Amino acid sequence: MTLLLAILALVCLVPAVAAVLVRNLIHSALLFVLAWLGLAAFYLAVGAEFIAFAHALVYVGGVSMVVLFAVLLTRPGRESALPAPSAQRALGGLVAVSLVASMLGSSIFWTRLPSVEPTPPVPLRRLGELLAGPYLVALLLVGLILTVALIGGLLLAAPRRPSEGGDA
Amino acid sequence: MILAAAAPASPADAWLERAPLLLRDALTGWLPDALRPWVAALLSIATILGVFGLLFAYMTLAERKILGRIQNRPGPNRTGPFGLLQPFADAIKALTKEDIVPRAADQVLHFLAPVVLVALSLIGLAVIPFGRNLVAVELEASVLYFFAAGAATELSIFMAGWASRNKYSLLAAMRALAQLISYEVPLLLSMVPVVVVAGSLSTTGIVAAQGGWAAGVWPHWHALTPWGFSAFGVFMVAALAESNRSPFDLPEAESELIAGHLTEYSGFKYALFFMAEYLGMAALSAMGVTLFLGGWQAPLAVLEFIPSYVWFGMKLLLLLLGFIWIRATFPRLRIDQLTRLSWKFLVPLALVNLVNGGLWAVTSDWTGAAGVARWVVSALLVVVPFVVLGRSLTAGYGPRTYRYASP
Amino acid sequence: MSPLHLCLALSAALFCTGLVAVLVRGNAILVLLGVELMLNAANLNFIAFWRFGPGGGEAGLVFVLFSIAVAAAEAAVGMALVIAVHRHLRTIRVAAANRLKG
Amino acid sequence: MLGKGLLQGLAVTAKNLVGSYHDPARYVTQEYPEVQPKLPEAYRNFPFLVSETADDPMGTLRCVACQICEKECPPQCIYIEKSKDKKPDATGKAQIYPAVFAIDTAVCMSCQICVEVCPFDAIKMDQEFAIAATDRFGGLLLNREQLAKPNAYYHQIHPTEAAEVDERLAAERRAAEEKARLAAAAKAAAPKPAVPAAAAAAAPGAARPAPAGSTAPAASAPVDPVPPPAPRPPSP
Repeated sequence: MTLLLAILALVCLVPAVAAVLVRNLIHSALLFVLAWLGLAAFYLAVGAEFIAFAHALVYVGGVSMVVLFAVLLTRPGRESALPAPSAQRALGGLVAVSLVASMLGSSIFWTRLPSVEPTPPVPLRRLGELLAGPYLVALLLVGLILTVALIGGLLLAAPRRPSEGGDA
Repeated sequence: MILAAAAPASPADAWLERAPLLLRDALTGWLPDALRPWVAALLSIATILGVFGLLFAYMTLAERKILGRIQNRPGPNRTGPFGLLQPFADAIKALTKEDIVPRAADQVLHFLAPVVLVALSLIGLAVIPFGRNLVAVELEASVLYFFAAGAATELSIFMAGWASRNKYSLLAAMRALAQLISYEVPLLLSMVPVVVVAGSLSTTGIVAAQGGWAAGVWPHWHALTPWGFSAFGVFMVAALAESNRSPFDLPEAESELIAGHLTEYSGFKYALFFMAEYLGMAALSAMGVTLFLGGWQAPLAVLEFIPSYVWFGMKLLLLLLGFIWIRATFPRLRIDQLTRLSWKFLVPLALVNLVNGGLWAVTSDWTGAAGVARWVVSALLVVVPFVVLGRSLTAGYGPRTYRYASP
Repeated sequence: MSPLHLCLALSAALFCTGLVAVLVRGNAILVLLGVELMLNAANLNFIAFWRFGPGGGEAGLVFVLFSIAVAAAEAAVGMALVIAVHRHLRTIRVAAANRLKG
Repeated sequence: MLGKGLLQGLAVTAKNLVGSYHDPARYVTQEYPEVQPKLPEAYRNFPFLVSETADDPMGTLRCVACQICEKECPPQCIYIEKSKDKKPDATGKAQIYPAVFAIDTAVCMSCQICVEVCPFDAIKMDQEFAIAATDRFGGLLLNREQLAKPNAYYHQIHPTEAAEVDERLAAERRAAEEKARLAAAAKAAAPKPAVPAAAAAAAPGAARPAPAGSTAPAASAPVDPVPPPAPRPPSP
């Protein structure tokens, strides 16, 4: 179990790190997709089946498409090879990140976590009952947020004069 | 896989019905217990690969034959009797052709794109119940798995288009993305009412929910209810678009983009793309059969003696024939027509249908006059939005008048 | 190393990777992707504590679903913003977008 | 309503699919190498040389190597070498014949000008279109032997035109015969009785109508090459 999880963690982490390091924006986006797929596999291995598929569907099927579209629409030819970040900025960023990393790492490894038996996977029906029962208001709110986001995204990305630009 | 434990007289116990399982047990029976599930899994993978590989080979032939007949030609008839060896001749030709990679191309992505595409087209087939107890992987959320696997296919088309470093390929890549974003939505929305009514996200559960007949002749298939018929229509149109088939084959529009994302591909990689197109088509059709046409259920109670996998295959072939028929008939859409059809017609229709399916699920215990009212309301909820949305979609598109050419 | 530790370590690593993308790379799209990665790391924590934690973590699963939905909305709006900024400034470098006035 | 036109379109293709299996009007494709196309009579392709008989094509070529076609040919694809000697033609009259007659079909543009200008009806347009060759230069350069085809073949491919040609040749022959007889009569009236050999030889043949389609009578229906008043080209 732990070995499988470790392998999947590597499958997830290596593309993520590579995605942040490569210069080509398209490569970066595709590596992010790979990292998301790895994460979905990790969820699957952990036993969160429904969440794994939902994650893959939303990220690989939806977010990645939007990202790639945005990359293409913002002139990949000129922008894909970005100039290296300034040394000062990189240094500042790295210091901040290493600070966060050390905090997180120390808190994880020095905390004595209770070792209990893994919780059995939640049946799908139970998840549905939770969503439609105690969390119904939250579900409706999320639906509202998604609708607002859809309309807002359309308005933001639409041409200045929608009457002339046609549907965006 | 669960072996059927039904009454002895039930068709599930017929010898032919259980033949695949018996064959599997015979092949794996002598193995130690630890190895048996692995070998069985490998066997089912090999079976799926073999059957769908052969299906792909003969789909290409059938497509060429039928297109030929529709265009008053005989189609391929030189290689073997009735051209039956044509797929193998094509395969040999594709394998022996030179593999050309443009110098400026992104070598890794250019190679990965067809491989990833074929792999993604295949993994969706794992959750399709091809017959009673014939499903490779039993998952609780297998429908979601199928669409998650299918969502990534356009990604490899994008990879192919972008990695070729060719402007036509890049345009194809953008078109593929626009098409995917547009048609993924109605595809998923059309499948939601099925999940609501069947009360299950697993393919086997959905097929089981469609078992049985009203009066022995009217099967409880989802496509035979008003909301299901509408959802089936939306699903198949979106499936056409998702599998890049005509009339939605904009990413490879040969009259505008040479071959779109396929422009810089040759030889075996091209063959892989070709294979992925047919596999994707077969997978989506298989999903359509599972969700709407009762999966492996027989259409009439008296026909149950025919094995379930035969029924599944017949329904699958029927849908694939429909794909070919549509390809032979309709001209390609423009990109703006494509997106308008999705956002202004299919998505609202699917949304109304969602309500319709919900009502159907809530009113499932209505019988008698109330049952008739249920059917009428459901039918009205399909017909009225169809007419209204169709009006608005085609408003201003009367029959074309030719100013100078008409007499 | 227990599975819970592994999950938490992976989550922390993903969070830091996302942070690097946000802080070091100046590209707006990469910044957004980094934020997505950080959200994913948070989701992973929820799942890890549901599965390997002391129980009663079903709420975490539901929360992950909401988080995924909100992340999708965030990506859509973010990319729309990036496109709008690019249309306006002809660049997607975050540093270039330093004025509120158009 | 939306979808009506789509269904109509589907019905059209379905009808064609089913109809192609039983309705010959819907299934019009011919499978070419096995089923040769029925070419329209007026179809023309590259030129060929008309000979009177099939057994001795070289001996009965109508061509007298006058080289008009060679000069008129716009792309200059015809090459002719006159013979040094004279050989008797089908009628037995001694004529110059083409020692070399070659047409480069790679250059020929099928304009039919050679046919128009030929005073002897010796060159006509063929219908043979499958002349592809693996050899780029020699294969498409047709020589005398390849070009010569009997009159019967001409009748076969262009029946109407060939009948006209035969009729015209027969009429010319009759006119020449008449002229010769008048000349003979005049000469007979004159003190010197001398009958031209050619006119005497042509007399029995011209009495019969020109047969069409059979090679053997065609051989015995000799052509009297009394030339119309076309100028003989000066030898180069």
